[in-house]
Amino acid sequence: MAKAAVNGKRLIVTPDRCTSCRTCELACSFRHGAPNRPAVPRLRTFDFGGPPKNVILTCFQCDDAACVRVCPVTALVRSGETGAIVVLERRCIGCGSCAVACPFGQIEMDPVKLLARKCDLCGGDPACAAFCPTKALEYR
Amino acid sequence: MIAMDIDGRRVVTEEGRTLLDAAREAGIDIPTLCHHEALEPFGGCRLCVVEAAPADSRGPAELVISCLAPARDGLVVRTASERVKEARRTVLDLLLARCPTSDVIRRLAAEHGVPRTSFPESTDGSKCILCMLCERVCAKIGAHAIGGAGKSRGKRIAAPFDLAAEDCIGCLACARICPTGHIGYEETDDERKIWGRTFRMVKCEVTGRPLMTEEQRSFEAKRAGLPEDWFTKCPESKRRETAETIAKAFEEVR
Amino acid sequence: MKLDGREAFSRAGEAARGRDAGRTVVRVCRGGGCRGGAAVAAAIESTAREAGTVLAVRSAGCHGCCDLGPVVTVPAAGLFLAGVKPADAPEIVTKVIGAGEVPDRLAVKDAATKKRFAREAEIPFLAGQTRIGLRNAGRIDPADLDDAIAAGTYGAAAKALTTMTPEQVIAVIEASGLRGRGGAGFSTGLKWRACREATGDDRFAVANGTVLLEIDPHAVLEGLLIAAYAVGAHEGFVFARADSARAVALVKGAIETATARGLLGERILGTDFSFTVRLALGGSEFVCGESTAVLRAIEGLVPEPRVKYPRSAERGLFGRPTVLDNSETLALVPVVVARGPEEFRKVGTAESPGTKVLNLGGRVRQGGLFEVPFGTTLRTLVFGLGGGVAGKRRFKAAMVGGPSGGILGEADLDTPLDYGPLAARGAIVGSGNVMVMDDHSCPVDVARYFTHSLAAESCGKCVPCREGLHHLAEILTRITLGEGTPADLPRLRALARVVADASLCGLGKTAPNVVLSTLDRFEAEYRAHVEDRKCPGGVCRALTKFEIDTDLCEGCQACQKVCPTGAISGAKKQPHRIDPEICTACGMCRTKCKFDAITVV
Amino acid sequence: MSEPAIVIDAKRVSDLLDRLPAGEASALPEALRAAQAAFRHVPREVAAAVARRLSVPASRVFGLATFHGEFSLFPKGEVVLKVCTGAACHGRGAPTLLDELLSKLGIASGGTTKDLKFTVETTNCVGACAMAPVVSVNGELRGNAEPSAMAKELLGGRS
Repeated sequence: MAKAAVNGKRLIVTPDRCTSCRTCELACSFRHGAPNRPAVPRLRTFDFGGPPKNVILTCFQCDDAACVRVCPVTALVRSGETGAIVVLERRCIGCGSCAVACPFGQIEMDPVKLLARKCDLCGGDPACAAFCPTKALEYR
Repeated sequence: MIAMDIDGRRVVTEEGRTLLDAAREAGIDIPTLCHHEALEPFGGCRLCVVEAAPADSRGPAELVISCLAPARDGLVVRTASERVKEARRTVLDLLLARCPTSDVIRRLAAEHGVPRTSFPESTDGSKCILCMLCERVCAKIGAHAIGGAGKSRGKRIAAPFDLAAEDCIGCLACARICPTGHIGYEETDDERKIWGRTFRMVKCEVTGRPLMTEEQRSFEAKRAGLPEDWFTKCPESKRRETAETIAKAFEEVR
Repeated sequence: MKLDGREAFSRAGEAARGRDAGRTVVRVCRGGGCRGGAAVAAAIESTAREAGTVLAVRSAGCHGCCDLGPVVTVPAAGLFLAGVKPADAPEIVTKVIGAGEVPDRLAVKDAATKKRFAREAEIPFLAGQTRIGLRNAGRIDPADLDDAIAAGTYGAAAKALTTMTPEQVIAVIEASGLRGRGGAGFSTGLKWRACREATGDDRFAVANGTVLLEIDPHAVLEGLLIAAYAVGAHEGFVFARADSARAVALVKGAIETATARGLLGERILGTDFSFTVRLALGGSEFVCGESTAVLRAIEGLVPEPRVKYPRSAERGLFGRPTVLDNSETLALVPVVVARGPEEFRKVGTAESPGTKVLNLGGRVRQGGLFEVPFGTTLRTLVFGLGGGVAGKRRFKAAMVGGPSGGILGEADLDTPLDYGPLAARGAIVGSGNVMVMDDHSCPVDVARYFTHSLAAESCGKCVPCREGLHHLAEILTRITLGEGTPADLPRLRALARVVADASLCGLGKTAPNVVLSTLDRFEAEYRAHVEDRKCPGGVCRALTKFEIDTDLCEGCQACQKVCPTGAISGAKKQPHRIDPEICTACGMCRTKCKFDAITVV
Repeated sequence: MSEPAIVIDAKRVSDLLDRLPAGEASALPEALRAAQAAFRHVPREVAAAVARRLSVPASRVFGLATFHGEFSLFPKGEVVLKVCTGAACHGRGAPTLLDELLSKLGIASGGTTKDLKFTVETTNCVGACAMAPVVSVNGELRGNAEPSAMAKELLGGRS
């Protein structure tokens, strides 16, 4: 798991509490979406038969991340503040290598911008955790 | 810390930043065509010109390209003076004459007050503005498959000896970075054609969706120090697989 | 044998100076323009042998006046013979060397006064120069290191390396006010200082520019060595055009011989300083002379200029701090070091001390290389040294600064040839080329010709130069073909201004000079082209009609003989006539008419 | 009749390559110059071998070979005639001379005859205006003659 960030906070997932209501996905889309374009969420819930069986999947912000290693233009960098690996959109060339390299499927290519897209912990205020009604996602 | 006056506003930035960086950080828009943050600055399109002069200078300001000119303390920068606008208009007028069929250039020119070119239009249908982003991104990736050939107006982007580009890995970075859509390619689920080459696609083992070319896989695996079989599935399949693994693990714990 | 110290060096100088003791030295020019020099030298040698005269026949580099070649000099007597043929050998051996008499035909005819001079010190166009950079032009064999050493070359380097610190050398160069002769005239001392102070483990010193390499390669190498010592470079390059075979061979030989004698290479002159020089070759394209392009070419890359952030002095060749100096600047460096900055400042202007080598050509009586103090006027150059406009024609304009220079007119004749005053008039010092045009020339056509050439020379990197020059050339071509409109003139000016303002490198920034300067000075002629469909100069064929002024025509038929289309008729001693239906306005007749009878209507 | 070709024999290629410093990208111009001198053009296979020897991408080799006028991708003639198109030569029959050369050889400007004997090109002012019209014959300047007589002389017995 990721190194401790400057802000000392982590996104903590407690799947037992997840009802798969998908509020987190909605909040994520909303936070990252452009006007008139509902963004696809960067985290996903999986309903395996209701609580406590559900799973919430988001980027693990790996230490020695395959996406970072494979990027030819160092467009994926770790934020000192949050510890999240973020996409520098102006630097990304859209080659898609990171999306294929991530073993957990946490990077996708934005079909409109043709750039990589992943969880960036909303810069230190993750919308998913803020809106999770059951505290299955917490940022503290 | 460096403090400058950009268009009458005080803009503070750090040592090592360019005028373009500083202006953009301050929300001042400067148009560019050949600039890309992932690549070494080039300075060819001249669209990002600005006027710059030290505050204490009495001589005329210099017309510099903001993508390369370093930010300096006390610099007075004008990003939209008549001289700057005239230079930009002329550059776009010239590019419009070169690439009259490019929507991107047409739109950009119109935005800068050049609805049509004042020069005879080129009739070759090319949309290449010779920004060299393709050559530079290809080099940055490390393939060096394509590059500039010839000089002057005869300069063009080409594969070596105008044959199939042997060093190409079919990654499409050139086509994607091209601002005008000049670089063409064809693609099906099974193969991709670009620069005279036909590449076989690696497909997701689960969904069968195309992931990348075989050559790109070998190339990227080597660079990242990962085994080739690391690149076998599409993100969606990997997510599903990961979720199932986690669910199973929790099941076992319980 | 390696010279291992200052003493060994001065002994070598004495030995070199003394090697011809008791013999008369005759020098035969073997410069690029002096074809036939070898045969002349051989003839003089064999004639002397037969006559029992003891001679040392040595080669000389270019004197800078190739139209007078082959040139033979007798330095001890100060004699300078022009247009020498092998058949002149007996007379040269017996009369010239034996008795000090020079036959009239071998003396130099002064272009302006028609008087003949055989003493070098009296020949006006040579005596009127201040040859500092060209101090050894024609006086040494550029392929002979001993000649160079005898003339004092490497003496300043020996002084610098053994008695001065690098800081002191830079201080001297700064104090001299020496400016780079290659283009923009940037301060050489400031550049060296920036390079010395730049961070980096090692640095490079590079010489660029061909002319001095053919005339005095060791002077350039000595300057380069001093530059390297000053900035702390241990590796260097001399960059020459691959197609100038003579310069390439001379530099190659000069580097080898100087290295073998311990004047370059490891532990130079027995000091701790080492500097290895290599030859690098480049293309003949115009852009290959741009400073950043030179460095890229040495790296084996396409010579596209780069934007000068950072400057080459900070990060240049192979990413290391680099000083790049023109060979003419470098040839002056030893003079500054040897004689001191005050002495150097005695010549030239306060802003631009010293001299500049100019290459005068075109419609002038005496062309060639002229080294004059900065501040010398264009009038002095053209009408003084150059002897005025060739033939009976009148001065119309001069293109100053080479292909990307500006066109100056009659009103500018008193312009001092210097960076500031020339820039103020839209011209440049540039390559130092000055091309004179007479009243049978067309400024519009000249602008078209050079813009067209420079458009083809653009590297293609930046939009204003690549696309802008092309369209400038297109507009100018249309005007010279008679298809221009009055609206073309403001368009030309506006486009030329942006190309000059927004281009990346010096080529694009200066290429529009010819357009802007002709528009400024010869707007009336542009107007005649686009409004009256006439070319007042009688050059643009589509706009020219020639007529023979029957009052002036003497009926000599000279024009008839050269007319390629047979358009001229008329019996001998009778006024001739041009058939406008057949005439293609090529202008050949006008070049032959001695009576100025062929006029433009 | 089969067209003559310049033989690219392995020995000459390997000699050329052996003289190059392995892995030194800065030797590329020198390598191309050697290839042009040896084969009167830069043959594709030689360029590829040079690229490998110097560890330079083929795209860079192609870029340099097409930038400089001194390199050609197609074989040039044994004799390369460059007709000066400077102002002085233009006035003294250079266009006529060029036309005569091209029509006698049946090629376009910049072209080479099929037997690889002649290449005819134009060049900017060579600075020998006194002897206009000027033609550079494999680098040596000739001039001072009537255009048609000159064309005849330059092409020897060929008509």
